[in-house]
Amino acid sequence: MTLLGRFPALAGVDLDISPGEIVLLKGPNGAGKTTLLRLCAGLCSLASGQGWVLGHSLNEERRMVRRRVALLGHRTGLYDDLTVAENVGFWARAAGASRQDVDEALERLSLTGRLPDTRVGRLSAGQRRRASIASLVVRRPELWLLDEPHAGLDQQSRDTVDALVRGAAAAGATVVLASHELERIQVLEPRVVSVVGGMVRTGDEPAGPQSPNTPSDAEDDRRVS
Amino acid sequence: MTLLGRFPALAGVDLDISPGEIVLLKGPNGAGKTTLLRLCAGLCSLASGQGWVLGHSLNEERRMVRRRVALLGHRTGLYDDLTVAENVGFWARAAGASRQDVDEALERLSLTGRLPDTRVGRLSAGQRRRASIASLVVRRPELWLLDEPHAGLDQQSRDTVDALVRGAAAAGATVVLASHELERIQVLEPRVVSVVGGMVRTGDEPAGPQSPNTPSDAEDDRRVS
Amino acid sequence: MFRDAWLIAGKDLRIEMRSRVGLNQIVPFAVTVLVLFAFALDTDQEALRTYAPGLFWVTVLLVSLLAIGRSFAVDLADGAADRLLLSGIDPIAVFGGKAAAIAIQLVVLEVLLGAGVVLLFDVTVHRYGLLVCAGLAAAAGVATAGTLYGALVAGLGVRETLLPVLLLPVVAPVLIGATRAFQDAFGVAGAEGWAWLGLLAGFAAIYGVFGALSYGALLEEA
Amino acid sequence: MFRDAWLIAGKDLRIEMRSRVGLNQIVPFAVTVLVLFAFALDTDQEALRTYAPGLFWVTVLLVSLLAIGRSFAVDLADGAADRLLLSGIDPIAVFGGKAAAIAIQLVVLEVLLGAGVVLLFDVTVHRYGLLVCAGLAAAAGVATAGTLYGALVAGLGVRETLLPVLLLPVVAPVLIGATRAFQDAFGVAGAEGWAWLGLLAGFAAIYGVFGALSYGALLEEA
Amino acid sequence: MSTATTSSPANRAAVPATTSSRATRVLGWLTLAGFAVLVALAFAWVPEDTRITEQGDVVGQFDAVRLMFVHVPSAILAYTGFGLTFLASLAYLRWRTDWWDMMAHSSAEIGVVFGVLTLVTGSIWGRPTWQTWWEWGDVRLVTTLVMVLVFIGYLAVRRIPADAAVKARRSAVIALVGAVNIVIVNRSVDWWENRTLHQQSTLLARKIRDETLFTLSFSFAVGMVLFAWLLLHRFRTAYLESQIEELEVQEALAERRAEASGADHEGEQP
Ligand code: HEM
Ligand SMILES: Nc1ncnc2c1ncn2[C@@H]1O[C@H](COP(=O)(O)OP(=O)(O)OP(=O)(O)O)[C@@H](O)[C@H]1O
Ligand SMILES: Nc1ncnc2c1ncn2[C@@H]1O[C@H](COP(=O)(O)OP(=O)(O)OP(=O)(O)O)[C@@H](O)[C@H]1O
Ligand SMILES: [Mg+2]
Ligand SMILES: [Mg+2]
Repeated sequence: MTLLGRFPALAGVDLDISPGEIVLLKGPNGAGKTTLLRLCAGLCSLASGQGWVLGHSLNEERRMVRRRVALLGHRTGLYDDLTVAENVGFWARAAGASRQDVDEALERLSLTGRLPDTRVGRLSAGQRRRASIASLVVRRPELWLLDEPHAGLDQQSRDTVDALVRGAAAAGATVVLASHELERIQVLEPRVVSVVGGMVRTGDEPAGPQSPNTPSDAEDDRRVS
Repeated sequence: MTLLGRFPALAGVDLDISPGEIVLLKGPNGAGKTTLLRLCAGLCSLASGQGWVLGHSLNEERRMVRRRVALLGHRTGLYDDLTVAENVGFWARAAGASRQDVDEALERLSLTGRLPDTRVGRLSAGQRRRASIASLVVRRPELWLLDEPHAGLDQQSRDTVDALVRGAAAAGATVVLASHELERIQVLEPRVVSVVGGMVRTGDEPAGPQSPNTPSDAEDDRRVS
Repeated sequence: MFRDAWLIAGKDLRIEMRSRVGLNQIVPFAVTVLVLFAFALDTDQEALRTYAPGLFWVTVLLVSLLAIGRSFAVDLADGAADRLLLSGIDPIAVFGGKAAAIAIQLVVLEVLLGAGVVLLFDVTVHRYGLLVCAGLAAAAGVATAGTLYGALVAGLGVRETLLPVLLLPVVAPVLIGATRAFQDAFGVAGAEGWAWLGLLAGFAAIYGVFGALSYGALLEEA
Repeated sequence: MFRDAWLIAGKDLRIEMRSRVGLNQIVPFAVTVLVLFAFALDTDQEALRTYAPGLFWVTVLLVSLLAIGRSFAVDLADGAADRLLLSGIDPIAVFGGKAAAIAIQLVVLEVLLGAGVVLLFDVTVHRYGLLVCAGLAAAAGVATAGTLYGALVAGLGVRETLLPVLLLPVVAPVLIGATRAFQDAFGVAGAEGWAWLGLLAGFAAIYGVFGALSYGALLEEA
Repeated sequence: MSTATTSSPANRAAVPATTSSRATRVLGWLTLAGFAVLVALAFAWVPEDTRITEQGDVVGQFDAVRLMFVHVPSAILAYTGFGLTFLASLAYLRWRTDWWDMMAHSSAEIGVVFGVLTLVTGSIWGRPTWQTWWEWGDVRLVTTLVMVLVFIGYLAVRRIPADAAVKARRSAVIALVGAVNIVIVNRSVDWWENRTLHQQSTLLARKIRDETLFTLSFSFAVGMVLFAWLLLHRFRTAYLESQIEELEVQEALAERRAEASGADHEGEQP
């Protein structure tokens, strides 16, 4: 359970995810998807209960968690005044990746032509988001946390993202994504998890009659891969 | 042709839209959709050529155009430190709308419960976008310019937006929207216009063999409703 | 139009109040700057008293830079500036509203900082009328010129140094006039306070009119 | 770790250079502030010369507030601060990098502003060594303390005023020490310049160590 | 120069590769010759400034007075530059043509150069005559400094990378405000008579020797020729810069169109 400015964004979460899985978080606006993803990245703290991500406790070892995940949030994490190549290069060097990784990532998200030398502040919304994804790709994380990864991307980039997710899962990484574009996500055949009002319901019983397993606060704990 | 920092965002546009139409701008990232919408709103200037929106020249009467359109951009136009109700109320009063219009708009975008009194800075991404739409609804514009109106919205709000677009078109207003969620938009049965590389191709010949009508600078002019 | 100006001013002031800058930060900030000056001037009580008016106004000017910068930053933060353009509100009303909000903030600051100066620098006020009038006129002048220049640099993607560079030379007359008027009011130098007040009022009037007239041309973006 | 610190410093400096603040703006800014002080002190040549060191350092402190604020603002603007947390870079390196970038900017400012003071306030330099050392040590002290406090207030959603309120009292010793050292170097007062230099160096060292150690705890957000 | 306003493709062939032309070469030589004559006049013809007081002491500025022939025309040229900027900015706001914008920019730059020269020569002159490089109590000095600062700020705005039209409009407004300083600087010595060491208007009062007056007038003439020469070059540089920009835009436009047709051939996904 996470408290954001006195508002309990998550009220009860009980979720277990295994490596190589693709998990879709779905739910209405304000349900707590973004908060859940940030929690898994070690950017929020648990007010009560316990959680483990990649074998590390979310209560005590957040720093270990952080360096092994990649989070694509609503915000892009880029510097407006630096060019695309400089931005991706900066995050690559911060993660210890090579220059070649940078070129590959740029290529992969079709940030080519004059785009690498364009300042991020001058990109279109979708190009900017692609640059953000490129700066994550260089990290080669074990857990991908993607918050609406398709938002604003054109058809070709959507396919790229899908390929990326599939590739990551095939390579053994875990992918948790939040999205409202359910039709689109279906092609990834994810396990669907509903988040509503800060409560998580695992998708084992898909859209069927609800089981009354609203987990109590005391029990809520979560484990990812 | 619009120049953004020496970059010709639009290279040649020749487009005619009549009142009550719903027009979809589609095209890859960086094609110039956002720029085209901002141009129609009177927020960018034409480097060459001519354009008319709602009977006003884009070259000379931008101020007249501006007050008759509503633009939903990538950015929400809201003040983080004010509550949802205060934000919508401010834009409503700026547009001369009544307090009742505000309540109606909030209701319509299901910004109810504790949301109206929440500061915009604390909203989730989708809630924030809904608040932005609510602050436009109060304007009752003659021309709607919607840049990816569905992005980040949950299923229910998507339907609300669709209803809004249909209602506006039925009432005689024109709606021009840019979107990458083509499947979603189809239900609105829009006229499809492709934007690629800053050039507009009207959808009269859908995906068929191209007509070689790359308009020259001298000719490019556009007329909306 | 007055309604619109008031709408804008109310919005700006409300945002300022929400961000809790008000009393619990501006006051300590201003006092801190005064204390710094005291250190810088080597805590020479006599010098402090003599230079109190000048230091007071330098501080007000420096704080006004922050207020002006913020006033435009909130509009630019998430595209509200574009919406203001689209709202059809007369640019003159926008100018008036923003200037009024800044002026009100400056007056509040002046009152608090003035109290600080009187207490810390041990000055005595001889002419209250002059003091009040000069304070109001100077606030109006700085606010009008500041709004004009704030709009000039808004959204240019340049940093906080450009506003000072452009604005400070322009408001130098206000600094001089207000300092002289205060010297007279504090009785530390026999300046012709009321004459300098005239300068302040004239400055505010000229920038008010010029700003209101040219604001439309300025805002007519791109 | 030095590599990482340098990476951060390089990024911050590059962003600063991109925004074209550099010579175009810092020089006129520095001159403008000096002019302002000259007006505030009633254009009394003798007073200006005497107080030149203090005014110089007040200006440097005020500009450092801008530089510190910006250093954190660019990270917060679009979520880069979160990414820095997730990058796994040692917090000590982040601290060192940010402090180094700020210190470099301050040194550039000091050189330019110093030239302005020498020319416009007509002071003469007696001890160059002391001047240079004091300038460097003070820049280091302000940069380390500033980075620590900048991180403290970053993202609290409060405005530009909180940083001054917290930081200025803390760096008051730097102001005093640097002023005294400069007074000695300029020969305007017989202060024991080298002793004060010791204070400056000690301050920088303490805040450097304390900042580096506590930065991790500070950053471990939420 | 009027052809510089149009930037249609047809004219591009006529773009000169250099900023010099017959006119500027003539002006350039005139300036040089004039300057040579000025130096000769100033040092050989104009006597050094000495007066013998009643006590028999020799006072005056001696050779330093010759600085006048640089200092005073510099100040006048700075006024000219800023004044021209003011007029061009007004014209820009009225007609919105690039020509006026470039004119405003060019003349402001030249004005700043001469403004700084005024300050520098004034300080150098002040050292022997007033025993100080700078005097804060002197309104003429301080107002001159403020005027130059305002226009340095103006140039800082012009140097920002931003939309050309936005920048042009904003700097025009700054120039309108800034030009007020010309009047203030010029009138300052009269408005605040008791707050200045600086000379009042000596020229019109005819308090100086004929040789000096003639040489000073001559220096104005040389200065004006120099100003015209600089302005022509600077304006043409601005024009060429705008042409380069235009070419870049055309290139980007072509690229953009290629992008459009390229995407067509590949065929878009539904
Ligand atoms: C930094 C110091 C100085 C500055 C900024 C300065 C500035 C100026 C300016 C702006 C003008 C043009 C005034 C006008 O016609 O409107 C001027 C004219 C003049 N200056 Fe200076 N000046 C300085 C120092 C001096 C000194 C040291 C002297 C000689 C003792 C001097 C002698 C003159 C004279 C003779 C004129 C012509 C006066 C007239 O007829 O208007 N100036 N100066
Ligand atoms: N900084 C904050 N302070 C207080 N409450 C917050 C804050 N951020 C989010 N919230 C609240 O937490 C709840 C969950 O927000 P979250 O962003 O996780 O939703 P979400 O599921 O991602 O929604 P969306 O689909 O709109 O992105 C919302 O009700 C929101 O109002
Ligand atoms: N401020 C700017 N300065 C310079 N170029 C810009 C600026 N803003 C956008 N551009 C460029 O203009 C082009 C069109 O951008 P625009 O935002 O209109 O694209 P878009 O079709 O809306 O793309 P998306 O689907 O990603 O939103 C892009 O190539 C972009 O790089
Ligand atoms: Mg979310
Ligand atoms: Mg777009």
